Amino acid sequence: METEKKLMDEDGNRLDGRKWNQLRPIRLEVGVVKNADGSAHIEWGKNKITAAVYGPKEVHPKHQVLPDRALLRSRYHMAPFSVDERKNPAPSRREIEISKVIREALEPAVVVEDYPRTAIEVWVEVLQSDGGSRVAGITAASLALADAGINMRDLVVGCSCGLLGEHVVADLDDTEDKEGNGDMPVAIMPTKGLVTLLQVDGIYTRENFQKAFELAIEKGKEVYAMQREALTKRFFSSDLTSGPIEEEAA
Amino acid sequence: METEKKLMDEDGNRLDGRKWNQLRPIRLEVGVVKNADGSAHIEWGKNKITAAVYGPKEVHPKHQVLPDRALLRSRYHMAPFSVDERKNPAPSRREIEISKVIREALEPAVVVEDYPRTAIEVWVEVLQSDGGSRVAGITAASLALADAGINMRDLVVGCSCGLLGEHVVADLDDTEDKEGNGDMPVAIMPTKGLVTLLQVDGIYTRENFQKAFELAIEKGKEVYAMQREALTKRFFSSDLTSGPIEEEAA
Amino acid sequence: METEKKLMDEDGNRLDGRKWNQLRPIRLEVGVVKNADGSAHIEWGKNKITAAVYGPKEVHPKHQVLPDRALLRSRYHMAPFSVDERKNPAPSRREIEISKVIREALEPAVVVEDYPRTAIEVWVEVLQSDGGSRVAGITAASLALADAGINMRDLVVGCSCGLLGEHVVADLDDTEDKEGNGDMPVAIMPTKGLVTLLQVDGIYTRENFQKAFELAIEKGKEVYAMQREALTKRFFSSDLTSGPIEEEAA
Amino acid sequence: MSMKKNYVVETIRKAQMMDMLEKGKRLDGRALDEPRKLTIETGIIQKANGSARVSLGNSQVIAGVKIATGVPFPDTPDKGLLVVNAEILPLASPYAEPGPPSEEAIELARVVDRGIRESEMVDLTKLCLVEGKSVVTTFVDCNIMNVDGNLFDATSYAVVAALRTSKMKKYKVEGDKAVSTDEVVPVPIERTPISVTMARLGGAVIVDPDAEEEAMMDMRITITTDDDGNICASQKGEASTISPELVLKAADTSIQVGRAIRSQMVEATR
Amino acid sequence: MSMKKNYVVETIRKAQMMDMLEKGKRLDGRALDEPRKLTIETGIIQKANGSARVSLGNSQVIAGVKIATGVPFPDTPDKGLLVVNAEILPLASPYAEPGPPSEEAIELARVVDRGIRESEMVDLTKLCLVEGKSVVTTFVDCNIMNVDGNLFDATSYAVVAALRTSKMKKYKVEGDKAVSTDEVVPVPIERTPISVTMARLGGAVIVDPDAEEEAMMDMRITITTDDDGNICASQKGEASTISPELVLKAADTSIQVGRAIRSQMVEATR
Amino acid sequence: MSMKKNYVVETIRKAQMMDMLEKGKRLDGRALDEPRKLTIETGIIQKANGSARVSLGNSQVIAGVKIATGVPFPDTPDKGLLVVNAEILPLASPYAEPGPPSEEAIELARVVDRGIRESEMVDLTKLCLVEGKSVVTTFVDCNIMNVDGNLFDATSYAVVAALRTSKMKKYKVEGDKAVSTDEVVPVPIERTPISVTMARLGGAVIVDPDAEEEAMMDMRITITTDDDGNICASQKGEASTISPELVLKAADTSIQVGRAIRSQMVEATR
Repeated sequence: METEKKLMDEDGNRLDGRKWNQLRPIRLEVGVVKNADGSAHIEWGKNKITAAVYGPKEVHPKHQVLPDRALLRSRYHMAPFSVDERKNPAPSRREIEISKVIREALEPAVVVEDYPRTAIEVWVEVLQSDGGSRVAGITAASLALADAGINMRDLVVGCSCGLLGEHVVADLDDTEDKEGNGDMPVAIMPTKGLVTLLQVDGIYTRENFQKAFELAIEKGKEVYAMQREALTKRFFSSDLTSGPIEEEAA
Repeated sequence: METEKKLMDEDGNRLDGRKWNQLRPIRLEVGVVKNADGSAHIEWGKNKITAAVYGPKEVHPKHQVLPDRALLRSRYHMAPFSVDERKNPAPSRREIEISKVIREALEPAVVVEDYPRTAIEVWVEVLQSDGGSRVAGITAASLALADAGINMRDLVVGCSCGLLGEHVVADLDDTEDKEGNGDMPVAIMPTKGLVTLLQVDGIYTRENFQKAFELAIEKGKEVYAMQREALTKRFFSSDLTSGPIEEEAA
Repeated sequence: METEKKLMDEDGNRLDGRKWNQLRPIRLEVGVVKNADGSAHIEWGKNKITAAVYGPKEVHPKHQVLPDRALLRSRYHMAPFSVDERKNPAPSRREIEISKVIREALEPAVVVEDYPRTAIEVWVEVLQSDGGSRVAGITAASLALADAGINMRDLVVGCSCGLLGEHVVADLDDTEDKEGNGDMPVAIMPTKGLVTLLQVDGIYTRENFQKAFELAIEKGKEVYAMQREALTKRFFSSDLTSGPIEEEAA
Repeated sequence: MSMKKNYVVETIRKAQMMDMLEKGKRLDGRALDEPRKLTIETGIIQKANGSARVSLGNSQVIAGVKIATGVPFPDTPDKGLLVVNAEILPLASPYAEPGPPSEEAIELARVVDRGIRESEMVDLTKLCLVEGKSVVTTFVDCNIMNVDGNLFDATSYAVVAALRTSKMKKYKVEGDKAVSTDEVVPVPIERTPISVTMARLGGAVIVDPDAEEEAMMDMRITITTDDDGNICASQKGEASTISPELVLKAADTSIQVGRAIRSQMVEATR
Repeated sequence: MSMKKNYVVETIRKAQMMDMLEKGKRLDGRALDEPRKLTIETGIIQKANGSARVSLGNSQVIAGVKIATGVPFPDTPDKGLLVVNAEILPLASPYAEPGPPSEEAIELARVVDRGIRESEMVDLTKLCLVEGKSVVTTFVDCNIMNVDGNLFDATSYAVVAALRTSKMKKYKVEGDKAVSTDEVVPVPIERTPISVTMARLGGAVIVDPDAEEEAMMDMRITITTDDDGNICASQKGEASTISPELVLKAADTSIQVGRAIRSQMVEATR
Repeated sequence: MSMKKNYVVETIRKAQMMDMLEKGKRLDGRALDEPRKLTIETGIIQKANGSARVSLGNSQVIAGVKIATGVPFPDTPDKGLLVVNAEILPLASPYAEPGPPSEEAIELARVVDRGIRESEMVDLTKLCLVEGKSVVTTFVDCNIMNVDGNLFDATSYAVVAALRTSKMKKYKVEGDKAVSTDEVVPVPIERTPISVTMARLGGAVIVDPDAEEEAMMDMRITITTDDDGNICASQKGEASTISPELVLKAADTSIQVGRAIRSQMVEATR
């Protein structure tokens, strides 16, 4: 298949040199937004995403109050400069859908019944977008929730796998997402081994579906190790820097 | 007159073969929307319109409550696929105006003072649009109100008459509406003999104005007979079919 | 400088024949909108602006109520026909900003603490736009507030000065605003000698900045004399005409 | 919320009004079929191609016409465009609010538009420059400056006066393109439609209701007629009924009342 | 507010439902993996290029296809456009409201769109007329006419049925332009994707939940498969978890249940 | 609702702040005319033509520049376009909300825009490709990432830093069309405008107020100066008065404070 050849060479190397099951570089930092009750920044491939949490707080408008649990709100938003062509800042249909699935992916891990009649707000801002931005956003958002001291059953962590031709690969970047043959973002609660987000695009044989899905879970657990490390660093570091991750060149 | 010749031949036959005072085929069915408190579907010429009624129900927002009567709401909406060129689904100025005149045409027949502090909602959806869609919508909507068991002083029924050249004709279809010389939608409460909607487009001599207006009332009464029949069928038929009118070809 | 030459000749005469420090003709009339609690109309150069005040009145929505003072609202709006190219009637970003600065320019003169828990609304409609429309609008709006009998610490009056080339001039018209080198709208409370609005566009040496700023204040005081005259006329005239200023040709 | 519904008339005043109406009189001394004083000023906005300020009693409307070139609608490739918009300014009434046009303002603009359009007041075929490609577009925007009832007629008169006095550039066609010349010509006016609005209060039918009368009316009907006494547009309003006889009587009243108003309009806009 | 959250099921009915589910039965007598009765009518809107009315139990959807020419996206210059929209009409449910599409309606439209698009049901390259300049645009608008659960599948079936029976004009290319001919051809259909939605209530997993079941479900998963039993789209829904084992089981169920539905679809749209 | 109005400062803290201000000191130890620590990082968004993250104390702004070609405005056919937008992200403050830009965000963007535009920082005539037909369009979007007062200056610095380090494709003109080449050039920067915002609290005037100080200020004035000490933009804020003397003093302060900030800016963006 022509596409396959371009995106993966005969030795199974991908355009950026990764093997089929290799993650892009990931950097995580917790506690980057001063005003927020909790926050985290993730750089995953070319993704640069900041997530912040406010709450538990009063619910406005009041008719949205839930008597027995917290109302979880979320927004996934892309900065106008985050993509190749400038994006209109008004939320697109895509952003509205992703805001919903992110909320549904995070909520199972939040002990919402501990905070009745309150709102917990999760704001995810994509500063630069690459393949897998929604799972990167979820990964940062669950760190921000933990950083805010919200009671959690588990963290939530995601990874997207997919197809280059008929080959299952881990963690598609932008080019692989657009020119490849399928994308499958998966979010999990890693210690519970349960899935909280699953979306599938592409044409998968039953076998490839299972392979990609199980790979996504496996790689998600790899990212989870980095999440824990970032949290540890946050809570046991005395040298909290003020901004997000520093640039090499800066 | 050139237009006249095209739309009506020397024997007074119209493009679709109708005589000057002849209605297009009309089919009515009551009780077509399962969830609604009342509903009706009308096919009138190429018009295909479903109307549904919800209520009496609580009023939201509360400041719109009327202490002495029901608040009647209405929406006339065209499906994007209902016209030749795809229509943007957001309501146009035309749809907003028609929503208002439909509400004003129906309200005199509804005993709104029997339902203080409630809302009665009338939703009219045009699935396929032809000439006279507002009067067809009113005809279906008043059936839906009756089907919902709302107390009524009378049904409301409409018909549109107009001009082909200087000739007054009944019940314009789409082509006659666009290429003809005037359109006059009229709605009446048929047993009371009172008019609840009147709009006029075109250039009518005083004589033609009266002729068209009186013809619209007369033809409206013809449609009223069909309304009664459809209601009877609804309430005395043991064999209620689930969908709207079946297609011949289906 | 080329621009300068065009906009001002060697004798210091401007395109419309004015000297550098000369105002355009100004006409003011108070009490022009029948329904309003207070109103005024200003014609300043080609500007034609009507301002009306409603209030003190109940605040809707209630959560905006200020317990210790009146809520001042304002809208600066341009009629679609007020400019050379028809303007979309929806408020532009420019109109939203000007609405805000107008409100902030007027509020210091209004004894808002005399009207706790109420709203005072100031509507400014630009019927025809010329240079300096925001200061003209403020000038009319403060008359409308006075006409409404709202307690005031002072009137508010504005004038815009600017640059033609390196020359400081008073009261730029449309052409001078667009083709000149700077515009500086200033509003003052004239008897207090305090500034309530200041915006600056252009490149001013420190010296020219001061010269233009002080000229704006001086010319504002000239306009203030006309404001007082218009108020006097309103309250001591027994022959109140109904419309705004009559046209010569009408 | 409709402005009519918000307008409050005191009980004693209501009784007085109904009493007088029974005797064929109105609170302000007008006869039942007598419109209020109409004032028409034109040319008040120099930046517009045409403009008018119309006062009908205390209702006041300013209409401004802006003319440009544009592309025709696909189904009328040989006709220019005429678009009427209206905004009920918040400065015009304690019940008007800023924001996108209300249902009420949309109905107002559309009813006025139909009266102008259906009467064929402006010959839109003369506004076609290059068939299917370039036509003259005529925007008429109406600012409602003070609300005191019967905005339909006040707005319609403002539009008619503004259009009758509008000037536009003459265009010449070069190949497939329309190019404007320095010559200025009037908009091609063919007829002078006059809108007359009537209201029913109890048993009485009155012409040109003011705000107080509108607050008490149970039915409204607007009928527009042309120079030859033809009826070219109508809109019945309010959640209420009207008898067929009354419709026909209203048509006759509109023709008759319209005649005097048309004379004044033609006189004021020559 | 989501319609699911507003739907109220009485306590006694809930208990009854959960009791029966434990025994592998459902309130309406269906087996756990049994979808409701599916009715497919096509060609119901003559003004559309294709249309279908689909009833899945009491959920009813009308889809209409409108085909025109347009400009391709810069990153896919050789592909036609396919856009799926959905409106949950206020007439369809006491909990639906008029206004811009809700989050729920947007998710619905996008999930259905992905099922169609990712299966490569329509060969979009065949809808390219002049690369980078002119392509065929295919709008599929879905009117939700009655809401009784599982709108994902009902809407998806309506879109598939409408597209499979759509006719479009044949275009020929003249120089750089695409010109329509009088010849009418079908839309280039390559595959027939079938969406199957499952819900979890307590321990049970059921196919095609109705509104009552949806009100009680804690997890929803939609999986779309193609003619060859490939999986081409999926969307897990609700704020809840799903075990990896259940995902794989759901894939198998979707393949199996989808096969019968595909047969009915192909039969009904030949 | 304005963020300033929502910000609550405790009474005891207020008293403390006012006490210290009387002695010419501030709570965080700064002198009255001393801005907070300014950090400038550039090139942080690779997909943008230029970008910067600026921290002014705890206020943080990210600006990204996107350059494309477009059509000039009819009244400036020989100038490129420069558009500055700002969004106060909900993640930046407990008082910010998602949705269309607030009055506050619009004022912020427009004041920053004027400071850049009026100083003639970018030579827009050099961004004209084909007069009247094709120009370079420069969008500068600002994401407010953390709100701690004086967004005017923080945002302005982010825009200046992003523009000063922006790279764009070089275009060549072929006939009537502009074609991009592979060569990359900087945006034509002529000057470096620096915005300095001052606030009045009681009798004191301070430079670069933080959120706590803003919550207590009664007047705000922003003055932008250029490399030659010219004043090129100003905006007075808040519903309050300012004396003429204070305006002139503020101009001097802005020139002087701006000088040091400009040096840092030029250094950080070479």
